[in-house]
Amino acid sequence: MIEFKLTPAQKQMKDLTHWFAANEMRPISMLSDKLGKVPDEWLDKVNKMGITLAAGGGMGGSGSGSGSSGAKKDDADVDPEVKRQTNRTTVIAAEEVGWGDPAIALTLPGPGLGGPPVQGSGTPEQKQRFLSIFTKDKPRWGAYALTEPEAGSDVSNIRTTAQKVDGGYVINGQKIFITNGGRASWVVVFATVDRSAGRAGHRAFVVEQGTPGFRCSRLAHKMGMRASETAELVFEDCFVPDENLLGGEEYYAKRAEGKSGFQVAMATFDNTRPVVAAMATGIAQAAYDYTLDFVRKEYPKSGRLYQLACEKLADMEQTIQAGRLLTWEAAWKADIGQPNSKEAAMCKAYAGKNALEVCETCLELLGPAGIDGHIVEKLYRDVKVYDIFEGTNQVQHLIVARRLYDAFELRI
Amino acid sequence: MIEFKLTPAQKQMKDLTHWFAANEMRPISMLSDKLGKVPDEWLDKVNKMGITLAAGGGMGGSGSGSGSSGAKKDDADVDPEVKRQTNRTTVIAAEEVGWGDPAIALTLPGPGLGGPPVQGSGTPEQKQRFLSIFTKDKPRWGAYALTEPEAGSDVSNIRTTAQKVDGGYVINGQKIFITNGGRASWVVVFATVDRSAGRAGHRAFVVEQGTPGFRCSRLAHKMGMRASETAELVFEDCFVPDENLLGGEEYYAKRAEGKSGFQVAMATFDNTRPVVAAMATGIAQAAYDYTLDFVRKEYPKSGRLYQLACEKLADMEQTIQAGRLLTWEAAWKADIGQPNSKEAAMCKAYAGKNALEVCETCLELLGPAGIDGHIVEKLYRDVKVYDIFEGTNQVQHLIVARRLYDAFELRI
Amino acid sequence: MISFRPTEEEKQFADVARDFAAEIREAARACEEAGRPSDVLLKKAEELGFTVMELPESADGLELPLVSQAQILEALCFGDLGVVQGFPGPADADSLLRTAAAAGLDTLTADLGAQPSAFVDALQGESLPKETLRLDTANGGYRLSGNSRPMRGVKFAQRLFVAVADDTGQPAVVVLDAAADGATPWQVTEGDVRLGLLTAGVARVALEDVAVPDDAVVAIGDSASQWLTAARARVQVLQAARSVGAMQAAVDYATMYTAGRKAFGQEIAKFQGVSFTVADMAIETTAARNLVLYAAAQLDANDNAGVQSARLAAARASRSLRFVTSNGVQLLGGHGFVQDYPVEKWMRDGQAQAVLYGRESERLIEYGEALLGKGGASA
Amino acid sequence: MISFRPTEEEKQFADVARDFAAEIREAARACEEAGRPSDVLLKKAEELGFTVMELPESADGLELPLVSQAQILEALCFGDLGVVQGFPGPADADSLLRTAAAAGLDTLTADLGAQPSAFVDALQGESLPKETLRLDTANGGYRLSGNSRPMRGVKFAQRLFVAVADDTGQPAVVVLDAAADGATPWQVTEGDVRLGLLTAGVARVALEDVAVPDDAVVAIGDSASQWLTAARARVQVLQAARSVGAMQAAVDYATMYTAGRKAFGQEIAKFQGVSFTVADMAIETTAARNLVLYAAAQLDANDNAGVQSARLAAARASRSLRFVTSNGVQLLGGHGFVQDYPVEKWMRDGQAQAVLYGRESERLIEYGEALLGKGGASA
Repeated sequence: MIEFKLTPAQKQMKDLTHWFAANEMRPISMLSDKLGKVPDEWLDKVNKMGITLAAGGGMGGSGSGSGSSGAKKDDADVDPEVKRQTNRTTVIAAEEVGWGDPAIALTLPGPGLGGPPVQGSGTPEQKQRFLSIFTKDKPRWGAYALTEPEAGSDVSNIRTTAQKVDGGYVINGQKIFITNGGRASWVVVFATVDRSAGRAGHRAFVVEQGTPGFRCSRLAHKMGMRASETAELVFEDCFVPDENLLGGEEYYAKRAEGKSGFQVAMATFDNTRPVVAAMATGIAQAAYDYTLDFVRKEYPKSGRLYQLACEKLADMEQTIQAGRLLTWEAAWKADIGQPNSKEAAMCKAYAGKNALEVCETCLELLGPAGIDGHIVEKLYRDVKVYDIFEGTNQVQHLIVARRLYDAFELRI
Repeated sequence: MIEFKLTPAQKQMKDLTHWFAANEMRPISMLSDKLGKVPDEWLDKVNKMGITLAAGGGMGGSGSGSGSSGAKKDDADVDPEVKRQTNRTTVIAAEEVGWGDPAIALTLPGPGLGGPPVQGSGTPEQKQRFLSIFTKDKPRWGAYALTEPEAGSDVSNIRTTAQKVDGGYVINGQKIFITNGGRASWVVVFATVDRSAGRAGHRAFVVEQGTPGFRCSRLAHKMGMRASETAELVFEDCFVPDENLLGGEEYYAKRAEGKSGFQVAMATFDNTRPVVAAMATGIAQAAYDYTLDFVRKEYPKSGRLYQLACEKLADMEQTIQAGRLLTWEAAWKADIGQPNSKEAAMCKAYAGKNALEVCETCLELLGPAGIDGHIVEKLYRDVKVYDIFEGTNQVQHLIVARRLYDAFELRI
Repeated sequence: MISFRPTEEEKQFADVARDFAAEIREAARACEEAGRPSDVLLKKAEELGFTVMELPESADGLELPLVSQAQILEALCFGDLGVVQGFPGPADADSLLRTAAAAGLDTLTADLGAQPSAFVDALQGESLPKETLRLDTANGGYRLSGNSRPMRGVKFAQRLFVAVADDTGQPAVVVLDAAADGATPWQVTEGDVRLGLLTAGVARVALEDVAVPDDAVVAIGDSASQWLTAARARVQVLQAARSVGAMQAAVDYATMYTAGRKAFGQEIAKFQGVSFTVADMAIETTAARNLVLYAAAQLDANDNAGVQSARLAAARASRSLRFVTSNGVQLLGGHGFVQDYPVEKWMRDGQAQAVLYGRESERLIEYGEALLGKGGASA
Repeated sequence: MISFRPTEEEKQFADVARDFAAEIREAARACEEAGRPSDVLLKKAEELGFTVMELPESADGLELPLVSQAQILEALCFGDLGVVQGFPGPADADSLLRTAAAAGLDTLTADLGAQPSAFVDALQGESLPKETLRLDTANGGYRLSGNSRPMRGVKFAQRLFVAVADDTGQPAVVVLDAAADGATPWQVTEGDVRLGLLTAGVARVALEDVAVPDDAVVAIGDSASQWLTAARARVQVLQAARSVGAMQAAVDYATMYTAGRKAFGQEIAKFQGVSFTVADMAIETTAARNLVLYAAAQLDANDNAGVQSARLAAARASRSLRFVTSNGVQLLGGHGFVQDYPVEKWMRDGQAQAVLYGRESERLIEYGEALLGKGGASA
């Protein structure tokens, strides 16, 4: 039955996350943006509270940080729609942390985007070794390194090489735009063992901090998301042992005709796009809430400005709600085990673009005062990247169009 | 010096055309839409008045209907900007007839779109033979037949064939969307003598009404522009004598490395796109003027509706004015002899799309009443095709982008 | 639970609707020329129950939830929006009947069934001076006079539900019936409608100082106001659902056309200028559909927020419908503009729908006024 | 005659501006970090006369026509909008000085030159409650108090032109000067500005019951109102021209970048999703430029319609600037978001410009009110 009520567990997760966002994240939001980092003592504190970043942006409580794509097989006799709510729960939580502060959200300790590939493709030994480090003694991070200077959204064109040598691989190459790439305990790195083999040549490795030949060459200065660390990573004759090849050699041998490293990367995107969309929706909602409050307090109760506000607020509310529902639909499809790449691309394309427009409209409603010390301008600077990373708006459009033309057996 | 004042001659042309539009076209506008044709007696009357359709949509007085592209070489010692105002004058007049009624405008007697190719590429004998028929005794038309059922905006892909035979050519093929194609005394028909030769194989012929094998197979029913005749033409083993090959055999031989028939067609577009844009602007202005008048008479002078109208009217005025200025710029460039394909595509893309939006906004301001017997709904139905014919919006974007990347020597 | 899965019953009903929609589309041009849906279609619509989905059981209706109706109406209008808008029965007035009991008007529906009716709402949004409907209290009786704006179903109606203000400014709902011989106390002005929805019975009502018996004024004051608010929200959702059906038709048609059509040596779908537009149309359609379903679910659950959500759904559907159907024409190029293809009709119908039911800015401002409290003329 | 051809003089001046713009762009990041343009740039701007183009000759200005200034400012801001907004001299107040003589205030400019000033206009559009500037008449003298919204140039100003209402609601223009030692009777609140235009001296003014000598109230009532209207129209045109320069920078940069960058085996310019966006950016930029030039030409010709055209140009430039600079970032993908490339700064500056000078809806409504006559608060 078509309905839009959260389950009690989702409601609780939403409330808890919202509480955390409002009471723990917001107080350091503008400060962290100014510092260009989240204060260490804060990270230590939340880590001790057991707060970690679930896969792709959702916030997990202690023990729930194992990632959305790692849910167990459903019991045969329970409707998967009811049984498996992970993706829906994740986007609900992701929206709330986006609402709190998207830059701080991406800095929450945990495996981050590196979690899903380890969880989904790692051997039992690898899962144990890499995922068990996220403990309360000190904050730790995982990272995910796919993008290269010359590639961008064209993730099929990986140039980082992994040359097979005795006992492991030697990696050479460069990665950019790596969230938490400097501070991460390990990084999932995509490289090719054979460029001529195309996607079949792609492999994913877990490279640990301190591995000789692996270093963070610089941190990027950005328009927004300034509290989030965005690293450039360099691999120079970096030896990685066989046991750090994600899934092990057998994984790729077995899957010679199946999932390539590229598909591991793509599967991550199908799961994370709704999460990114949810965070964008959260950002838009944050800007809207702030502006609504401002209008209520500062605007006259009739006249020109009042009416302008009426129309613009309603339009924003509708825009935000549409993005949220598209995101829920994509997450719902994932939960019931249906292909959702069209829906995932739709919600990302829609929410990424429109969240920016919502922030712009909020700035217009705040007027010149909005330039000075209001969180909305920060959200505006933050949100633009949500229309870019994990596939630009253009890439999302291409995916949506491809799925539409599939029905006519036309490959565009 | 940058300025936007009409010359006295332009002002006079504008006023005269506007007078004609308001007092001769408007009274039969809704009627003609309903009839699906312009009344014959009206056409006879205006033809006797000496009113003809100048190339591509401008209205010419008696004797000025010879087309915008046929202006004489400028005197060497006079600034071409001052000397040659034809294109600017044409778009000014075209806007006014578009304002009056775009469907009636396209039905004004005269050579229509067929004029420029005859004027520009015809031999002196051809010009005399085909252009001298537009006299006051009875209304006559020329037409321009390029589009084919399988081609659309892809005008390079002409399938109509012209096979050389003794003394002439035999034409086979079909043309669609031919304005005045049924009533025209002659039609400029584009065909290929050699499909494998691509654009170099294209030729333009003047096919006269009554030529055996040439007939109008049907008239299209359309969303708007209903008073304008849109014909499908069929050529079945239609013999056309050599002397009807536009420019003659020598023209193509001489230009083997120069202008092809395709380029003749394209040159027409560069000249007519600003005219189409100007008509679209005229349509938008007509909808706006009508709505402004309605608002002034019917709306309250304050409150919600009033403010809504204030904002929307201003937005429309700005949109229309922007389209007009883009069009003027394209026409100005043509007048001073500079390449203007970018500007021509810009104004067509902009005015075509935005004129529709203006009409939509006008309908919103008229409210439900607007559905019943107001010219705005007719203008809405008429204007959509202005974003389609003479190259869709998509084609215009491609042209603009190509010109932009020319600077980087990149062919897209 | 968040779910986008229809019930089995909804699926079955929608399947029937989809099959019927194919017939509807087939006949749409002919119906438009005739100015009303064909008798065959009308009969079948009635037989299949599509004309009484909103009516309460007390009026022999199916009393379906809005969520179900939204899906079924979308499936039907995938065939042709204009034809479906001309289906017989109480055009939009069905939502008044549906909400009558909740408004304390239990007796109203008893004698009704699916009689052709229209909902002449002179109170929604601000009226222009020429929209002059008013209810006068004179000599102890009511008199109704003035002209309405053009409304759907008026042409076919044997009964009118007129929402109108009385001379003290109080809202009232008046029910007027045709006489047994079919003569109506109101005049119908068909006017000159060419834009779209030509089969929807759009016309104006003119009333010349018509005496109204007291019991024909079925609600007045706050109760009328609440009743109208409840009914309008349902109308907005149901109309927006119809719009979504027309959008989906345009998306699918444009996708199919551009997948098959070639230019410059390849399917035009391969040009991003085309395929991105198709993607935008699909996104817009999905976004509008979700907002409709969301509002429908809220109203079905008697959640008061549904009234506000319905405004947003209506505003969005109006905008999306114009965007999607206009691009449907655009992607067919010149073929889009001629009546050999259906897309030009959908664009006209879509614009007519926006004119009659859209008024996007007005819905948004209503929403904002309810959100911010007090303010302009009507909240 | 309709012509888009610059005069020879304009071409030469614009060429100089374009050369200077290259230096400006080079230094823009460093200037932003420093929070003001470098002394080298400031000095050169002054030497080249770019800071006094709007000033009347009576104030040692160049008194250039708006059409000329628009071209030159566009060329300068092609370098960097933020830096140019931080150029010394009377920020926006230059237009007040330019129109002073026409407003009958001939003596005002005599002692001025290019002194750093700011135009604190508390009367444009509706004020929010916290924007509290007011002029009190008490005990036969004027007193000025309250807080302004953030305005350009306030941080560097040694003189303020304050447009403010007195306690009877009359508009007035008050001129306040710093003392010889540089102490100002007003406080400057820099606030926490991170968005953009960080070199433009944006700050608020706070005045605590400052006594104002009678002769400092240079205009009051209708004359003030007319003067302000004339000056604001010029400010709108000149600011919109600056915006066009920033747009052109973004268009050119994005075109260059996408022509060189490859993905999926070809230049990304070959994807219509990219090239159509570049085309839209170019069209938008050209459209905005033409509206600016049109308004400028009208105002230069003392055509009263210029006041209305300036509003349209300002509204459009604000919208276009955000569209174009945001797409500039978009087309660079992830690189657009990082400070290694200039486009992210242009987007921030563009949004800040829209915040300070845009308020698109407000300009449009002002236009509409002037068009329709009477209506809301201010026409």
